[in-house]
Amino acid sequence: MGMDNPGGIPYFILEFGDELVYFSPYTVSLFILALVFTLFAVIAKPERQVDIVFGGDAFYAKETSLAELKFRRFMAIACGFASMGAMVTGDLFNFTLFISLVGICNVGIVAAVKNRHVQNAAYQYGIVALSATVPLFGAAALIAATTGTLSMVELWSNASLAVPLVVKALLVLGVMGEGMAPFYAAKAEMFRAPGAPYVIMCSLSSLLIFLRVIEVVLVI
Amino acid sequence: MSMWQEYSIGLLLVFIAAAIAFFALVIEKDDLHRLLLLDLVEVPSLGIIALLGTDLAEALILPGLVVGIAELLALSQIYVTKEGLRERKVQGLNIEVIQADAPLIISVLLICYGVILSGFTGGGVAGLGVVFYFMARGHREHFELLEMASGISWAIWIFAFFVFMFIPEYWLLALFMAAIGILLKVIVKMSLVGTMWGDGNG
Amino acid sequence: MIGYLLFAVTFGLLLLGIHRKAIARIQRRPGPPVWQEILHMLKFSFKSTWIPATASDTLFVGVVLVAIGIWSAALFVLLAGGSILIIFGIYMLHKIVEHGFGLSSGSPYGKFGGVRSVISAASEIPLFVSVAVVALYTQSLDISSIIQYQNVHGPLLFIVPLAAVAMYLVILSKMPFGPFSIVESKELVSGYKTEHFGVWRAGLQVSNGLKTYVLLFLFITVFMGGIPLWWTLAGMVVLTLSLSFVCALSPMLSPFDSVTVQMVITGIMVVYAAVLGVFA
Amino acid sequence: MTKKKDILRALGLLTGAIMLVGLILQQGGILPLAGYEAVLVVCFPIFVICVFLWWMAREHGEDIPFIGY
Repeated sequence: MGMDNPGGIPYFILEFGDELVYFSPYTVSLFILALVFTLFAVIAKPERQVDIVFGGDAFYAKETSLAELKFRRFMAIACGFASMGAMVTGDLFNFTLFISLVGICNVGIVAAVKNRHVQNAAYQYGIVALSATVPLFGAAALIAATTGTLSMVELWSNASLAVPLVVKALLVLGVMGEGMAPFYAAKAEMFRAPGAPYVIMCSLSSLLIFLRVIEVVLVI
Repeated sequence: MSMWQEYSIGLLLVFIAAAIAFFALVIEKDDLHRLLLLDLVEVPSLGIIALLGTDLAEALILPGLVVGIAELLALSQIYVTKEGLRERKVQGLNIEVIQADAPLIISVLLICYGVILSGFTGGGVAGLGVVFYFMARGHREHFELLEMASGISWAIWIFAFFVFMFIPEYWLLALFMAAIGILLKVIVKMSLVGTMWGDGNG
Repeated sequence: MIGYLLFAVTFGLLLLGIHRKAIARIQRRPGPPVWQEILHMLKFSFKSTWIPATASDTLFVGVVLVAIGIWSAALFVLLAGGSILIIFGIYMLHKIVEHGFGLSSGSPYGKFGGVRSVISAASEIPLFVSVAVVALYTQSLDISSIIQYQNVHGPLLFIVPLAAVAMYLVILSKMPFGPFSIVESKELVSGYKTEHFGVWRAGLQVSNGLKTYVLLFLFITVFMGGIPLWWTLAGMVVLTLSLSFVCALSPMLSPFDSVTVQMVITGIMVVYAAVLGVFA
Repeated sequence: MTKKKDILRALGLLTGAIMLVGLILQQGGILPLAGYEAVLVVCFPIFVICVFLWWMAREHGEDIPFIGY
């Protein structure tokens, strides 16, 4: 049993059996932002990153090849969809699945860049993201084991269901591992990869899932 | 109470396994070894889900497994690109026994048995048969055909679920459709494994 | 509402102008007139404008629209007494906007500004802690309930002063010329906004005005309660002047030091929240 | 170039009109306040940028060369 309506009163709850989706002012605003940035990724042409010699006049612009562009755009759109799903889902297991999808897509967006530093950063980040699935899925399974349900609405409306604090901490830890921009320094290296609308999806999705997990932890 | 105790013991074991795996990951410095160790890290997370011991757990393990494998594949791709291993030629399997006629008979038997079993398990068995067939006979590029079959069977499977949801009276039909759909889907996906040995060598 | 929106933009820019003027006077310079930031907005809007050849066109323009949009949404949520969590979310997303500004142009200066904006994300956690502490007392995240609580128990400023300090630091890290404003430091020309010139910069000014208005208004509302509008505006001016003193008298930290200091503050705040959580 | 400016002016006028209609509907009690605010959040940024782009200086024409102070 969590706090009353931390994200505002839900507008409506859409149920497909156990799978449920719910729209509160908070989740809707995050969803719309994910949507807007996904649209940017769909229609924007990539930037041509300019490298300069600091203190000098020499500069050159990097070009993004068409194949790379297509792949990264696909990954960025997938990442946008995954974060949109993570924003509005009302099912804890789906939430963790969407978050691990965001983790893979983040790696995919930067991994297409043929630059050794960027690839190394992406690889290290991928290792962190993959090992973060343990606390992430673990938390979802433990919630199911202690309360018998994975539905956030159920956990929120039924006062007798209490999720242990340790499990909440595990969930937050998992999300941090999957996509927490501020806590993973190598990601800054990833952000230097050229291709603006795609790279921005990395930081957007990690911030969005962080914002959502705060709400989830408060709700359950 | 005893169930709860068993669950706690299982949980403790899984967490010990996870801790060992994480410890190994921390002290290992070689990137390739870390990639291999990651699988060891992945398994406890499935273990925690499996400990639920209900139908729900079975339903949850599958997506968890898929996501885990996808991440692992993505990471190994990055590793290959990062280390510049792409130029290296992949050797095809060259096993004499497989090139004889015996695997053909085995594959026919397996496919028949798989079709009788139907569903996910049947798909696995029949798929194994098709793998044998491709390995024995070699293959020309039938990828488009396989992809199409896979797509259609997937559509049948999804359609069956819609029948379950909206017209539950026809559950028997939907059940058959789902069983056949998943059977074809798993066969096709597994047979792709049989065709994936190296480039250009049959 | 549209009138209020325009008022918020103008007043927010005026506050930024006061900020600049106060800093100048503290440093014994004449400084620009207080309405300089409003003039800036108008001046930039008349300038000839295009999209740089290296830029990612849609993102370059879209991020300006998003910047104005999210802060108008924040203003409306604040006025309607909605959930403070939404405003927190919008505040975090402003980071994405800064990142988008920096990355969309292709310019290395902008890019470095964007990357610095991402690594200084530690400055957001004190805000979350102060939100958590406030929620601990009022048992709700709705701004209207927080105002209700303060009508009964008196201003939260005197109940949880450290939470107010945390939020003050968060606002400080968003003020220009402050010790934590590494994203706009001069070695990066103008940081993330280097390449957004002309009309785009004018749009950015609009969103900056809104942002300043919303953040200061939020501080007054959460820690002083629902006082009349005139008093709130006066409080915002006083708050701006105090921020100007801090900004004028402290040097800008290096990126590494800035992040370290923010992390230390975050650590202290988390401990404070934990202590309050145990004993309250 | 003029064509682009016409589009921008039209877009600015359109979003301005939408906001005005929203205001009237809200005052008339037909549109709830939250709906009007949603309209504003979408239209206000577009309106601002379009108006700015519309009244901004010409892109062609001579610039005044810098001749020193």
